[in-house]
Amino acid sequence: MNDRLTIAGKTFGSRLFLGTGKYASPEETVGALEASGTELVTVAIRRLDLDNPGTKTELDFIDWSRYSVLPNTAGCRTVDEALFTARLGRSVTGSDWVKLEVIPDPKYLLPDPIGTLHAAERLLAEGFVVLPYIHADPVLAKHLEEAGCATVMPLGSAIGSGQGILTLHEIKIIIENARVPVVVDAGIGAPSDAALAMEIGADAVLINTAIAKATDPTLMAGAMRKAVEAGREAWRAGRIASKPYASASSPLEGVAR
Amino acid sequence: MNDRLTIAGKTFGSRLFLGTGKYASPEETVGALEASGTELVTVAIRRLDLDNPGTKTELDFIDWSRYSVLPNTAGCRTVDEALFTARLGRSVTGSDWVKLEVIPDPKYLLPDPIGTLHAAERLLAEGFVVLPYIHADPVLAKHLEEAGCATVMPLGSAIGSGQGILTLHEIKIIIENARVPVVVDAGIGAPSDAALAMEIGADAVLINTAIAKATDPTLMAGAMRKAVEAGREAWRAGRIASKPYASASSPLEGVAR
Amino acid sequence: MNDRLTIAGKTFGSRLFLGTGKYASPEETVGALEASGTELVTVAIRRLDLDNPGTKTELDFIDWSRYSVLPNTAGCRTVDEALFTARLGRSVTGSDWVKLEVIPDPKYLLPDPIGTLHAAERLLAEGFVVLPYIHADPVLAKHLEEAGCATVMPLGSAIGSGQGILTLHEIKIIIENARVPVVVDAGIGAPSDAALAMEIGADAVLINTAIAKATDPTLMAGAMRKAVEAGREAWRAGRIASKPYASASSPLEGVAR
Amino acid sequence: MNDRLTIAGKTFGSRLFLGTGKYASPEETVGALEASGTELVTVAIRRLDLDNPGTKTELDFIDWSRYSVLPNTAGCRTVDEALFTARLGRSVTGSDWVKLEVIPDPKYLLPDPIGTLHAAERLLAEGFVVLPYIHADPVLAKHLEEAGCATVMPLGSAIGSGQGILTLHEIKIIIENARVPVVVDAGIGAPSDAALAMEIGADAVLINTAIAKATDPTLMAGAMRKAVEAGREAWRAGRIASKPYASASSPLEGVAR
Amino acid sequence: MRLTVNGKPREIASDEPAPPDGLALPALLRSFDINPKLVAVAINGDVIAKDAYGAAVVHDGDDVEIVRMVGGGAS
Amino acid sequence: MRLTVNGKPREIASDEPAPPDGLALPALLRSFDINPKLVAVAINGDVIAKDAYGAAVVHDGDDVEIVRMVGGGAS
Amino acid sequence: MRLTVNGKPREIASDEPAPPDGLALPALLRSFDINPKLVAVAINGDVIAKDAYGAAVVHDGDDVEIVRMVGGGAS
Amino acid sequence: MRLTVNGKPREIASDEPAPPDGLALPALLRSFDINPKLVAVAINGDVIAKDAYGAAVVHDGDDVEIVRMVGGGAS
Repeated sequence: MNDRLTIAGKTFGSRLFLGTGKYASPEETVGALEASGTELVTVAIRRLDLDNPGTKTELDFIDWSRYSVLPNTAGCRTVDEALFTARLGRSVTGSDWVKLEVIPDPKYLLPDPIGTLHAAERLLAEGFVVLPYIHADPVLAKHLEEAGCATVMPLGSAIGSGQGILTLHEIKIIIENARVPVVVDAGIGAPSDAALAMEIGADAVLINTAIAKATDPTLMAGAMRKAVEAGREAWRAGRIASKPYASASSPLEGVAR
Repeated sequence: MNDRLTIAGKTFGSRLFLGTGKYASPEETVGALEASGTELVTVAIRRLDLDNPGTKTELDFIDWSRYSVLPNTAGCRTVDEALFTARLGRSVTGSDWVKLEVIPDPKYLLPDPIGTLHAAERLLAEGFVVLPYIHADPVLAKHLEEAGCATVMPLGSAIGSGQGILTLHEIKIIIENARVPVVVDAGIGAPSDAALAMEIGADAVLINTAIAKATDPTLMAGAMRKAVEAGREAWRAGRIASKPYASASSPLEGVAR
Repeated sequence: MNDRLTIAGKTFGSRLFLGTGKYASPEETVGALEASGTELVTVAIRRLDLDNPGTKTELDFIDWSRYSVLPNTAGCRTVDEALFTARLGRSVTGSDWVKLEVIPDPKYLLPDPIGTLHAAERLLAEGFVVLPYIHADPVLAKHLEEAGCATVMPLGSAIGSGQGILTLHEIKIIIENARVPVVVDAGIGAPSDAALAMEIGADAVLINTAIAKATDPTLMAGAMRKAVEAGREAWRAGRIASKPYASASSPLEGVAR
Repeated sequence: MNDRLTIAGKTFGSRLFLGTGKYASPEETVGALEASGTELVTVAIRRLDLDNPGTKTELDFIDWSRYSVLPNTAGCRTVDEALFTARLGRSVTGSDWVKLEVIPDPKYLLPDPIGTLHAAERLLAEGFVVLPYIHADPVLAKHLEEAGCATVMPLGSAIGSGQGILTLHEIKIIIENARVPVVVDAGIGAPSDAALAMEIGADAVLINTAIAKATDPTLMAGAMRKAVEAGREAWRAGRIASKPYASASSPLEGVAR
Repeated sequence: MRLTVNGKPREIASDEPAPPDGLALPALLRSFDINPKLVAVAINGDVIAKDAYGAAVVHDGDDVEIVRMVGGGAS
Repeated sequence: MRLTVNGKPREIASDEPAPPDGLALPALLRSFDINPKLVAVAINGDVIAKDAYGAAVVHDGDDVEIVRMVGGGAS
Repeated sequence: MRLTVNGKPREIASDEPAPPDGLALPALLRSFDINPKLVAVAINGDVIAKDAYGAAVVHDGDDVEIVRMVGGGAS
Repeated sequence: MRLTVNGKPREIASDEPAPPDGLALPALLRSFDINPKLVAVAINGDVIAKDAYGAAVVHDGDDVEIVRMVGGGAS
């Protein structure tokens, strides 16, 4: 059946987006991307090592004909850094999509709501398709939607922490109010987290550390793929309500005595 | 690859067991069983309606060549009722396996630890393969394992409540100590619950209400199948640890400024 | 011993702040204020009923010599409304303190991070002592602190919802980083919630609905007072760490056998 | 007002029971007992050191005219050990009350439901007043109540773990069904845990490690006292329900614009 | 012949030849039009093995249980 | 004199001597029987300081807000 | 006299007059300098009531337990 | 020619014919043996469009950034 996701006019069959950081080898990167079934892959932008300009990275082993690239502004602490990196990313990737991150705090890597909105407004004016990474703040999400962002990407918990969806309640509110796709980004540690995000109605999830740092990234990538599909199907299938008491699943009458 | 589950010498490719209660129609029952990929299906034993002895039930539409049957003692409030129903179940199904339930309480349907152990000891002496449904009590689980039960089946939360794995902490301890397969039974409401049970090392899960009462049982059955596989694969793939702080998934150095 | 709280040069012996809304009678309002031991009470600013300008409200029964008044901008949806109400509040109360709320959303009553910061900057320039009500966003909290706010007041959960401290993790981060007092505002439903907020190091809590709408507001006010004191004392007393396993509190040796 | 607790005909003004293990000094023991306001104190029974029979312990510094003593069977792994220790405890303390523990597992210190019931039946027949320490299993609790136990003492989490009330859901069911006092024993780590136990209707709590191992045991004992009182008062005062959405505590009308 | 079947008293009329002091179980099942393969039977609390149906006899006043499988997962 | 007070149009009748082109704020408050101590007043969006009431004048067409404290904790 | 006391074998020497075939419990306690009020005693698994100490006698080979209260909350 | 490239001062030596007052960007990239397709370039903070490389010139003292894609998911 057809249950595809459309962002800024581009349609995706997979609702699992992948990051490319922290993999131990190009083989693990390529294996995980393939096993995940992802169609959208985010990359960072960094200075070239001028002394070894030809050095290959894991990205050089990826068959880019199979994936859309999503340059991000990871590492940018200020609006100006994010704007500059976004423009460089557009030039090097040829894509005008950007995963916008403005993150002043080094310990918890939490995004700056004020700076993110300012940067988003600037980049939208320059014709970018902006996917902002944000704290799970429903009012901020609405501001960014109204500014013209293509999605909102609220965090489940701190980047790379694997704590899961600590912001479940707020993300439910964001989903309830959003008119753009909601992508849960950061914090997912296990398939159950990814499934939960999809069950409450998220449109997609973005995962990096939970796959890249698993003991077996390729196997975990496949597990995450199944979990995202399971969560989405459960959302469509209509889960049962949670009740504080029991409900027998066998007839109460007719026991032999 | 080969990751099969063996209980009392019988091997299963699927780690999802299904109940057959509460379905709206035989078609939904059959559709859900097929979509789930299950190989073990539990049934209740009830008095025949002597005035309509030929009436067909959903069970008459199931292709039993595809599934192993697991008679249960659902509805039994005492040891004697459970023993009697177990013996009748063995006679009608031809299987000496039994999902043992001794449940005095009608509101929360919580099992009786004392009665369950007594009944298990009696049935084991009669040659039954006993799979007891229990509260998530690690010491009780050890008693039943030492008595010779083939598995232990701790509850995640009240039967049919869909509250998920409220007993996560105790089930982890049961899994840590068990030398027989641990099957999480009761309480699973969504694929994220099923995945979580498998991620912490459960050997299988048993689901009834969450599938039977979903708006689309067949779609939910497929979702549960994927979730159980995802959770199992994640357990094998080695999930990342949960940390209270962040961990960047992009290089910290080399941002253009 | 001396463990007083100082905000903008004013010192408080009680770390429990009270709201004055939703009480069933002036008697309940006065009884709760007295039982709570509070020293800071927030009030809303509303248009006078010109047809009944002399009508008394519960506030007219309060002995204001015993409490500092904290006018708030509750009900303001925009920056301009909040600025106007703050100025009116200063005029009518004679206090230049203001509990700043900019809340566009009527269903979840979640504050606007952008509007709140803008309004705070304006009011600070006008000489107000600003106590902003915010989502539990650590980066936003830091912006407001750097702007010169006297405190930050992150929400535990939605106003009046009684869901407790759903934002525990974020509030811990805010407390870790804050150089101004952190007051947990909104969501506290029971004394255990208030105690928890104080145990993690909050400087104070603000409570309204949980007391005003309790069956016995005066009794609940006394309970909240004890809980806030208990939580604060526990924070000072150094609670034990939480461990995933047991630790005997009796000697392991010497049992008679 | 009068809100006293009666167990087996003995009435208590304080609903906080204390253990006496793990204190760093007799001074801390005595200080904590006094600050806690407790009236019931549990002690372990151990072999006398025959080479130093006169050695004083912290217990020798306690003014026993102020507290009722509750000998326990801590350290007993089997029914026979528990029976023997209970009888010795009755002889040395002169009290026929016993906190019954039958705990085979050394790592999680979880009680044996089967052995505890058997031992309780034997001790009741010998005229003991039995307060059994149990897993939070509502059916087991009912068995012990029906056998004639004076209370049931379900665990919140593993002894000394300070994880709080992980068994909240089961304890609520025990309280709903119990006709004897329910005392939450083990797992309480902070005042918020103690308050929560009382808010859901527990009759008392027993605390040892959380006070004894706090940095300042006397201060923590006072905090626990306030928390238990706060939780009890909140239960009597009727807390507000928890709602998934907000509820304004200020008038919606009349904002100046 | 009066029996208690599945908890209710019943008067069993069978025109088949019956042992002087009882009724063969297969005849009892036929009288209800029951397929023996689909049920289990207990007489006075004792479950009758499938291969013993032929020899089993019910007598006046016996308590008989006849059960089948039904959909059910847990209590 | 026509004013908008607290969002509603009102015709103000005052028998007090008034400046030719307006009405003194204290007179306006008296006309409503309002205790000045218990309220705050804004004229055309500007909040009037308490010590400036005596000099404040409202003119035909002005937008006046008169507010008081009420019970309230949060939105 | 050889006893097992608190799990360990001990040779008890007492200069007090003792019944020909044993030693009075009070004498045993005195030999250890134990205050009877502060302990409980079991002989061969039977707990001796406080008011029976005077009549209690230990014999060669007996298993004696002598316990006291110590600080402890739970296992 | 002295440039600041990726934050570090560098002396650029190129034997290619250069405009009197600068060096063509393609020549600069060649001097580093860089494949223009794989990088993005900014001169004094302005990102140079790929189709403008041919016309772009760097002058003494310019601040040049040359970046590439690397693996990364989030900060």
